[in-house]
Amino acid sequence: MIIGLAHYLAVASVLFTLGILGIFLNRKNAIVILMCVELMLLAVNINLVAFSVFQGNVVGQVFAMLVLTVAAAEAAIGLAILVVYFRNRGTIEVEDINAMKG
Amino acid sequence: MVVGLESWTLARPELFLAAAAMLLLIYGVVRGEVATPFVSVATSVVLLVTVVLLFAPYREGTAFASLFIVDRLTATMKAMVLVGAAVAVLMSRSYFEQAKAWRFEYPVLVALATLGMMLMISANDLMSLYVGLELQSLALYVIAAFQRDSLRSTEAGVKYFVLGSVASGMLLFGASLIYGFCGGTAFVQISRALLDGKAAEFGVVVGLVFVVAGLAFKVSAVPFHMWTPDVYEGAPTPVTALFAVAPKIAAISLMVSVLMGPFKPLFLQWQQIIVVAAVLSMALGAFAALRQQNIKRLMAYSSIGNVGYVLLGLASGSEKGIQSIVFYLAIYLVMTLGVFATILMMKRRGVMVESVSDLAGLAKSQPMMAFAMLLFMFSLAGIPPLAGFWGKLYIFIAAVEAKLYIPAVLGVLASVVASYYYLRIVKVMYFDEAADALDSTPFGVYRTVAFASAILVTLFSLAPQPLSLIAASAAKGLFP
Amino acid sequence: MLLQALAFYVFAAITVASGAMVVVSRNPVYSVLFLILAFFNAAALFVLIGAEFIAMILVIVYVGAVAVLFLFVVMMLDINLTELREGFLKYFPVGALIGVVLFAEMLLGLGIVGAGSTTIAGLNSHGAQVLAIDNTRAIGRVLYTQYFYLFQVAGVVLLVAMIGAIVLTLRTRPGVRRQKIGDQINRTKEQAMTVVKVPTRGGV
Amino acid sequence: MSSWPILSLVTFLPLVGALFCLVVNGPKEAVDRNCRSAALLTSLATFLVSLVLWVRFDPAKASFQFEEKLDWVPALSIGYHVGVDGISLFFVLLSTLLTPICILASWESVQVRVKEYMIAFLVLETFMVGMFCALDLALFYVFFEGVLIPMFLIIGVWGGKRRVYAAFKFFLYTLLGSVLMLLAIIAIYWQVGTTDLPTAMEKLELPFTWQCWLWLAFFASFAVKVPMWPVHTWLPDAHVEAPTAGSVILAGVLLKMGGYGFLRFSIPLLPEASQYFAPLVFGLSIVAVIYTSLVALVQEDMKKLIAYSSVAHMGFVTIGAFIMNMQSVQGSIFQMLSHGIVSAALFLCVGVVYDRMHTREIAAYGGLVHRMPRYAFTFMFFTLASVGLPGLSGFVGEFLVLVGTFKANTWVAFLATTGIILGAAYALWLYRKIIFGELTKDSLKGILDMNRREIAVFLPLVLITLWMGIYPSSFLDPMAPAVDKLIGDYQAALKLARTAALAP
Amino acid sequence: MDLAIKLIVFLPLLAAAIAGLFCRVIGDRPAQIVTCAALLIAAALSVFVFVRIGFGPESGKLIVVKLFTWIGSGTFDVDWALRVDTLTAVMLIVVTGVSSMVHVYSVGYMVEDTSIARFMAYLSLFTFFMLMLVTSDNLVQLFFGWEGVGLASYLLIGFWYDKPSANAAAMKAFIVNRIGDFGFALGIFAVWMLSGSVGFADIFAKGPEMAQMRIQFLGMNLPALETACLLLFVGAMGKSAQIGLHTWLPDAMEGPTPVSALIHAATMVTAGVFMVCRLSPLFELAPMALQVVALIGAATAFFAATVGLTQFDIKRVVAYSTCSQLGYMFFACGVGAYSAAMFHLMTHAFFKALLFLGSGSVITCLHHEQDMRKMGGVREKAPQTFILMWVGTLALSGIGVPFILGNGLGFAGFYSKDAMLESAFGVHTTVGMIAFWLGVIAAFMTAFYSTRLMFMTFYGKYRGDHHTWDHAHESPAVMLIPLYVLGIGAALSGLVAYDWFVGHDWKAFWGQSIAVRSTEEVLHHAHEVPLWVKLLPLVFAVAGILLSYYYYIVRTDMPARTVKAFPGLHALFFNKWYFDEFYDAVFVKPALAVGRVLWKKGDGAVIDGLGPDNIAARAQDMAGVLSRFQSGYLYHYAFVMLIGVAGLITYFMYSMLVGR
Repeated sequence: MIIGLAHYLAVASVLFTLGILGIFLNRKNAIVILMCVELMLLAVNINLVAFSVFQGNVVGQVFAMLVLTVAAAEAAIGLAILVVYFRNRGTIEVEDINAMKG
Repeated sequence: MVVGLESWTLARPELFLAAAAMLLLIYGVVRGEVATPFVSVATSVVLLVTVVLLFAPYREGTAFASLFIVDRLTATMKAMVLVGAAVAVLMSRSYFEQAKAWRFEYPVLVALATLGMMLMISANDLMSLYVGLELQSLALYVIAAFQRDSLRSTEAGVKYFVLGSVASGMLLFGASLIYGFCGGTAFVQISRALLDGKAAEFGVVVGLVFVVAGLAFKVSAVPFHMWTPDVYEGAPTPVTALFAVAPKIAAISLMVSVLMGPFKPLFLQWQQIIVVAAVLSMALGAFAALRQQNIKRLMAYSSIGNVGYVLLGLASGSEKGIQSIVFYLAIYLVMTLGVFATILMMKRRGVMVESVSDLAGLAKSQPMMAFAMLLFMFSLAGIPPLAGFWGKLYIFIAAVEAKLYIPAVLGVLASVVASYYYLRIVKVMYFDEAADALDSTPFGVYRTVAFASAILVTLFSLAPQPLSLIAASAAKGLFP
Repeated sequence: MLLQALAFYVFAAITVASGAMVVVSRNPVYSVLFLILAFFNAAALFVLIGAEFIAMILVIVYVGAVAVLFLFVVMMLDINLTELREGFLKYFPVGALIGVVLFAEMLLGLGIVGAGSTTIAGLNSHGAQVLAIDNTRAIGRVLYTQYFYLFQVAGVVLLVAMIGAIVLTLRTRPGVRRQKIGDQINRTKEQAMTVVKVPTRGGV
Repeated sequence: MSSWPILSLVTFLPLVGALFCLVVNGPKEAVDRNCRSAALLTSLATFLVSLVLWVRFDPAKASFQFEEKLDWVPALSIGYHVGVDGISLFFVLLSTLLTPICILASWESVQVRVKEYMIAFLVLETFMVGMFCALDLALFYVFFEGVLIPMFLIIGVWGGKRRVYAAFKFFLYTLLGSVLMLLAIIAIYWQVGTTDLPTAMEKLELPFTWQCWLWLAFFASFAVKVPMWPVHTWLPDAHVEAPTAGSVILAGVLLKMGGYGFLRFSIPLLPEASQYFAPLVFGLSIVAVIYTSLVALVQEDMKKLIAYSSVAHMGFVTIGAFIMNMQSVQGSIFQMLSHGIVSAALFLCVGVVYDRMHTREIAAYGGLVHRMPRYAFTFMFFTLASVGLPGLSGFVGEFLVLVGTFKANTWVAFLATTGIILGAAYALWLYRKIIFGELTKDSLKGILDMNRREIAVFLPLVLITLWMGIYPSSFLDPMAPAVDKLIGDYQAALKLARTAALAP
Repeated sequence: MDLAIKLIVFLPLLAAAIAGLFCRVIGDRPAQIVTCAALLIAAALSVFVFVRIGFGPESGKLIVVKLFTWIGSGTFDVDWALRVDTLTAVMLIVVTGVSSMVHVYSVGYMVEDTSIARFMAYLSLFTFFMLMLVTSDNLVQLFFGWEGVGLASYLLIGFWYDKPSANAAAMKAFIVNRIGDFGFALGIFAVWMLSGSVGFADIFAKGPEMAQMRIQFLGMNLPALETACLLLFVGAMGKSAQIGLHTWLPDAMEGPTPVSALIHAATMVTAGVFMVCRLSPLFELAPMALQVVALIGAATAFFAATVGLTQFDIKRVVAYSTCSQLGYMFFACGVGAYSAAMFHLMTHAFFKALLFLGSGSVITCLHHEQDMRKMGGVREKAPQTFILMWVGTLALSGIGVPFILGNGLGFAGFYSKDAMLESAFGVHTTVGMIAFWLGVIAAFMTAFYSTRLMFMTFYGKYRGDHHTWDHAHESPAVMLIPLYVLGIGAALSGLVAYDWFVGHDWKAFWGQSIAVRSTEEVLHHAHEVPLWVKLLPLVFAVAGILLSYYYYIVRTDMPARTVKAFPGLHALFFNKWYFDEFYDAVFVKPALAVGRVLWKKGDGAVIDGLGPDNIAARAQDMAGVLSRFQSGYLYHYAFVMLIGVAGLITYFMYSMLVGR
C-alpha cells in the first residue's frame, strides 16, 4: 500500500473541516477558536507540503514557512486582543461577545 | 539571484512608506506620547507623498522575481487607498483625544496597514498576496481594538480578528489547492496552467471558491459580510472611516487583479459567484440598513451595498467593467470620507453621538454641513446629477453590455430600496426639529474634509469626464 | 513501504483525533495540549514525507512559541469548567451535516477518493519527488534570493504583531513603582540631598 | 440660428440666483427679503429669456432648434445636447412661467428657511427646463431624476402634517419607475453606442421583444410620473402635503414630464411596441379618467380633490399621445399645457385660502363669496377652465384629443367623454361647497379678499387661459410641424416593420 | 352689414365685461345703463339685419363674417366666424328682442338686490353666448355658444348663492346639460370623422355622401349619418329639456324670474330646436333619427303637460309648459316641418317670456311668493299684469278665430301650434299620427293648466297672509313696458309672420337656411289636411279652458275630489313621474358610493395596501429578519460564511455533474 498525495490531502481536509466546525460549534472559550484557526492553518500546511513534495518544487514549503510565520504573528495579536477584551468584559466566553448586533 | 535595482525603483513608494513608518515609530518610541500629534500629521504627509511617488515618475513592470507588479491599475488603486488612509488619519485626532487613546502607534499602524494594502494591490503571486493581505489585516485587527478601554472597540477587534482569521484560513486553503493543481503560486504560472487545460479540474474551482471567499470577506460581500456591521459600529469612528475606504478599495483591487489576471480562464465560473455575491450584497445592503439607528452601522450596510455594485462591475469582466469599478470606487471614496467627516463632528455637549436621530435639525444649526451631507446622501443613493449616479450608471452600462440583465434589474431595484435610508438621513437633518442641537463644529479637519468632499462630489457630478479618463487609463493596466 | 504506511496511519490518526479533541475538550488547557499533540504528529507526517525543515520549524515555532503562548494566556485568563452548553448539541447536527457535506465534496471533488482528478493522479504516479539537494538547503537557496521580498514582508508582519501586542496590552499602572535607571544615573547631588542648616540649640 | 447659447442660458440662469441666495448672509429678515427678491428677479429674467426663445423660434420647422452640442462624458458617449422643437418649446415656457408665479405665491406663506426654499425652487427650475431641452438620453435622465431632489425637500421641509410620508412616497415611487427607465436608456446606449437622442432615433433598430421590454421600462417611469392608474396614489398624498407652490409645480410641470416622455422617447424610439401597448395605455387611461373622477367626487380635502382631478385630466393626455394622429397628439400636448396652467392656478386658489385659514378641509369653508368676490371670480374662472368650458384653455386640448380619439376608437372616446361629465360634477361641487352658500362659520367672517400680490399671481394665468382658449393657434401652429414629423416617422416605422414582417 | 353683425354679437360681451369686471368702480346704475343700452342697440341692429336678410337686398342669402382661426390641427380646422342667414336672423331678433326686454325689466325686478351689476353682467354675458350660438358657422363654435349659455344659465340659476337649493339647481342644470353635451360632442366627432370638416357649408355639401356611409360605433356597425344625428340630438335634448334630460329645467326656476324668462323660456332652451333646424339638411337625410326626434318631442309635450297640471309653484307650471312646448317644436322638426318649429320658437319666445315676466311681476307684487295656493285675487292689485298675463295665456293655449283674414285671427300660438299639428298630421306617417294626437291632448292640458294658473292667481280671494297683501302693488313702469312690448309680440307676431314662416312667402324668406326639400313637402301636406284637423286643437284648447274654469272658479272642490279619485295618477304627475328619484337612486347615489369605495378600498386598501405601503412594510419586515440574522454571535457569523462556501462548492459540484 503506497501512501500517496491523496492521503495527505485527506488528512488535511479532515483537519480543515474540524477547524471550521470547531469555530462555530465552540460556544465556550474564545481561545479555542484561535486554536481551531491554528488547526485550519495546519491543514493548509499539510496541503502545501504534500503538494510541494509531490511536485518536486520547494515553493510550497516556502509558502508553508510564511504561513507559519504569519500564524505566529496572528496568534500573538489574537491573544492580545482577547486579553484586552477580557480586561473590559471579564470573560471571553463566545456567547457573551455580542454587545453589538442587529 | 540578486534583487536588482530595478526592483527597488519600482517599489519606491512602498519602500518610502515602510521606511518612514519605521522612522516615525522610532521617533515615537523615543519621544513618548508627546510625539503623537507630530507622528500623526507626519503620517498623513508621508501617505500623501507616497501618492506623489507613485506617479512621479511613473514606472511599470514586475519586480522581486515577479512577486510584485506595478501597472496603471495598481497605481491608481494605491493612490486611492493612500488618500483614504491619509484623510482617515487626519480625521482621527479629536476622536482619540477624547477617548484618551491618542497614541503614536495608531498612525504608525495605519501606515503599516496601508503598506500591506499596497503590497496586496501589487501582488503578483499567491504568496505575496498572502503576506500583503496579512500585513494589512493584522494591523487593522489591532487598530479596530485600538480603543482598548472600550468594550465595543475590543469586541469589534475580537470579531474582526476571529472572522478575519477564518477567512484567511479559507483563502490559504484555497491557495494551497491552487498551488497544488496548478503547480505554482505565481500568477503567470496559474494562468498558464489554467489555459493549458487545468481549468476543467474541479479542485481548481474549489480552490477558487475558497480564495474568492477569503477575498469576499475582505471586501465584505455577502455572505462573508457578517463582521462588517459589528466592526464598523464598534471600532473607533476614525477607524471605521478608514475601514470603509482603504482596505475595501485595496481588497477590491486585489480581487480584480486576481480574478481578471490568473483566473481569467475561469471567468465563467467565478462570474457566477461574483454575480450571486453582488446581487446578495446589493439586496442586503439595501434591506438590512432600513431599520438601523446607529449611523456607523448604517454606513456599514451601505458599504456592503456599494460593494455589491462594484462586484457587478467586476462580474461583467470587461474593460468597461474595470473602468466602472475604478470610477465607482473613486466616487465612493470621496463620498464616504465626507460622510465620516460629518459623523465625526457629531457631538452634543462635547460627547460623541452616533445615532441617526442625533442629526435632527442639523440643517438649522449647521446648514453648510447639512448641505454637504445632503449631497453625499443623494449621491450615495445614486440620484442624478450627483456623482454617485455616474458611478452606478457606469456599472450598469458594463453590466448590461455583459448581458447581466437580471442582476442589473435587481441592482436598480435595490438602489431604490437603499435610497430610502439615505433619504431618511436627509429627512432627519432637514425635516425633523432638533430637541437638542448638535455642538457647532469649529473650522477644522472635519469641515475641511466635508467641504472638500462636497466640492469634489459636485465636480464629479458636473464633469465626470476626467475621472472616467483616469478610470479608462487604469483599466488599461489589465487590458493592455 | 508497509512500515511507512503504518506510520502514516498512526500519525494521521493521532493528528486527526487530537484535532477533534481540541474542539471538543471542555478544558481549554486540554485543548492546548491536544493542539500540541496534533502539531507533533503533523511534524512527524512532514518528516515522513521528507520535509524535515518544515517539520522542525513547526515544532519549534508552534510547540515552542505559539502553543506555549496559548497555554500562558489560557492560564492567565480565568478558566471555568462548565458543561458543554446545549448550544453545542443543538447546533452539532446541522454543523456536522454541513461539515460532512463539505468534507465529502472536498474528497470527491479534489479526486482524493475515486479517480476524479488527473492532476492528483499524475502527481501520485510520480510518487514523492526527491530533490537533488536536501530540503533545508533547497529552501535556503530560494528564501533569500527569489523570495527575499516575502522574507522581508514577513518581517514587517512580525513587527506589526509586536507593535500590536504591545500597544494593546502594555499598561502603565499608576502606583506601581518601577526602576528608572536613567533617572538613577542622572541624579545629581542637589537632587539627592538637601542641606539643612540646623540652628544651634533649636532642635530639628 | 442663434450664436449664443440661449437654451443653456434659460436652463442655468436660475442657478445664478440660487448661488446668490446661497452666499447671501446677514440678519434673518434681510436674508429672507434678499432671497425672495433675488429668486423672483432671476426667475422673471429666465422667463423673459425664454420668451426670446419663443420669438425667435421658427414655427415652420419640424427639426430641433437652438441646438447646442458639447461633449460631456465622451468616455460614455454622453453629450450635452440640447434643443427644442415645437413639442418641447412650450413646456420650457410653462416651466419658466410657473416658477416666478410660485415664488410670488410663496412670498408670504413661506416664512421659515426662506433661503433654502428659494434655492430649492431655482434649482428645480433648472432641472425642469433642462429636462425639456435635453436631447441626450442620459442628460434627460439626469434632469428628470434631479427634479426629485428639490421636490423631495420642498414637500418634506415646507409641507403639511404627513409630509414625511408624502415626500418619501413621492420620491420612492418615482424613483422606482425611473430606475427601470435608466436600464432602458443603457440598453439603447448599448445598441447605438451613444445616448444622443436624434442619433438613437435614426439608428435604433430592435427586435420586437426587445422593444417591448424597453417600452415597459420607459412606461414604468413615465406612467408613474403622469401618473396613470394604478400608480397614481403618490400624487394625492404629495399634493396634499406639499406647500402651495410645490403643488403648483408638481401639477403644473412635473406631471407633464411623463406625457412629454411618452411623446419624446417611447413613441419615436419604440414605435412598434408603442402600437402594441397602446390598448394597455387606453385601458389604464380610461380607468384613470373614470375611476379618479369618481374618487374625486367624494373627497373631503380641497387639494386632494384637485389632485385626483389631475389624474383624470392626465388620462386624456395619455390617450391622446397613443392615438397618434395629428389632433390627438396636438390635443394631448395642448391639454398638458392647459392643465399646467389651470391646475396650477387651482392649487394657487387653494393656497390663497389655506394661507388664511390653514386648513384644506372642504367642510371648513363655505360662503366665501361674501367676503372674497375677487377670489370667487378667480376660482370660478379656473374651475370652468378645468371642466373644459369652450373658450378657455381646457376645452381645446380635451376636444382635440377626443376628436382624434373618436376617429381611431369610438369606445375610448365614448368612455373618456364620460369623464367630462364627472369632471363637471366634482369641480362644481367643490366650488359650491367652498364659495357658495351662506357665510356661517365664525372663523371665516374676518377673511380678506385677495391682495395685490395675489392678483398679480393670478392675472397672468387668467389671461393665458383665455388666450389659449380663444386663440390656441399661437400654440398649435408652432408645434404642428414637429407633431407632423413625429406621426410621420411613427407611421413610416410601422410600415417598415410590417413589410419586414411580411418579407420571407 | 358685417359691422352690424359684429356689433350685435360683441356689444353684449363688452357690456358684460364692463359691468362685471368694473362693477365695483362704476356702481350699479351705470352697469344697468351700459348693459341695457348695449342690448337695445343690438336689438335695433338685429331688426336691421333681419329686415335686410329677410326682405332686403340680401334676402335669402348667407353672410359669413370670418374673424380668425380658432383651432387648427391638421385637417381639423375651426374658425371663429359669424354666419347670418334667415334662420340666424330670426334668432337674432328673438334673442336680442327678448333679452333687451328682460334687461330693462330686470332694472325694476332686481331693484332690491345687492349685486345688480353682477346680474346685469351675467345677463349680457348670456346674450353674448346665445348670439355666438346662433351665429356660429361651425359645430364647434356652436358648441362654444352651447356650453357658454349653459355656463350663464348655471351662473344665473345660482345667482342667489346663499340659497342651497339655488346652488343645487345650478349644478344640476350644468351637469344634466353636460350629459347632453356629451352626446353633442360625440356627434361633432362623428360628423368630423365622416365629413372631415365641422363647418356647416362643408357638412351640408357632404350630407348625401354621409348618408351612404356606415360607422363603427361602440362595436356596432351603424348607418353613419343616423348615428351622428342621434348623437347631436342628445345634445339638443339636454339643452331643450326633453324627456329624460328635462329634470334640470323645473329646478332652474330657483333663479331670478327674468332669468327664467330669458334663458329657460325664450332663448337658451330653444337652442336645441335651433340646432336641429340649423342641421336640418343633415337631419332630413336621416329619417330614422328624425322619427326619434319626433317621438321624443311628442312624448315630452305630453309628459310635461301632465306634470304641469298638478304643480303649485307658479314658475314651475310655466316651466313645464315650456318643456311641453319645446316638445311640440321637436316633433315639428321630427316630421320635417322646420319652418313651423322655428315659427313656434319665435312666437313661444314672446308669449313665454311674457308669461314668465308676468309671473315675476306677480311674485314681486306678493313679496316673492311663488306658491299659487297662497295667491288669489291679484288682479285687484296688479291689473295691468293681469291683462298681459291673459294675453300670454291665450297665446300659449293657441286661441284664435279661424278662417277670417285668410289665415284666421288669433294670438301668436294659435298660428304656430296649428302649423305644427297640421304638419304632423299631414305627413301621414305613424310617427306623425302619434305626434299629432299627443300634441292635441297636450294642447288640451296646456289650456287647462295655463288658465288654472290664471284662475288660481288672479281670481278668487287672496289666500296668503295679510301683511303681504297690504304691501302688494302693481309693478313699476320699467317692468311693465317690457311686458307690453312682449304682449304685443305675443298677440301679433303670429299674425304678422305667418306668411313668412310657413305661409306662401316661406321660400323667399328662408332661402337655403333650412332644409328646403322636406319643408316644402310637409308644408304642402299641412295645407291640405282635413278641416277637423285644423279645428281640433282649437276645440281641445277651448275645452281645456272651460274645464279649468269649472274646476277653479265654479266648483273649487273639484280638484281635491279628482285627486282623491285618481291618487296614483296624481302622485305620478305631482312627483314629475319620479324622474329625480329615479336618477338619484340609479346614478347619483351609486356614483358617490362607488367613488367612496374606490377611494378608501381601491386606492387605500388595494393599491396602496398592496403596492407602496405593502412593499414598504415588507421591506421593513425583511430588515427585521436580516437584523435577527445579524445576531452578534461569532459562531453564527462563521456559520454563514461556511454555508456560503459550502453552498458555492455544492453548486459547482452540481453544475459540473449536470454539465457532464
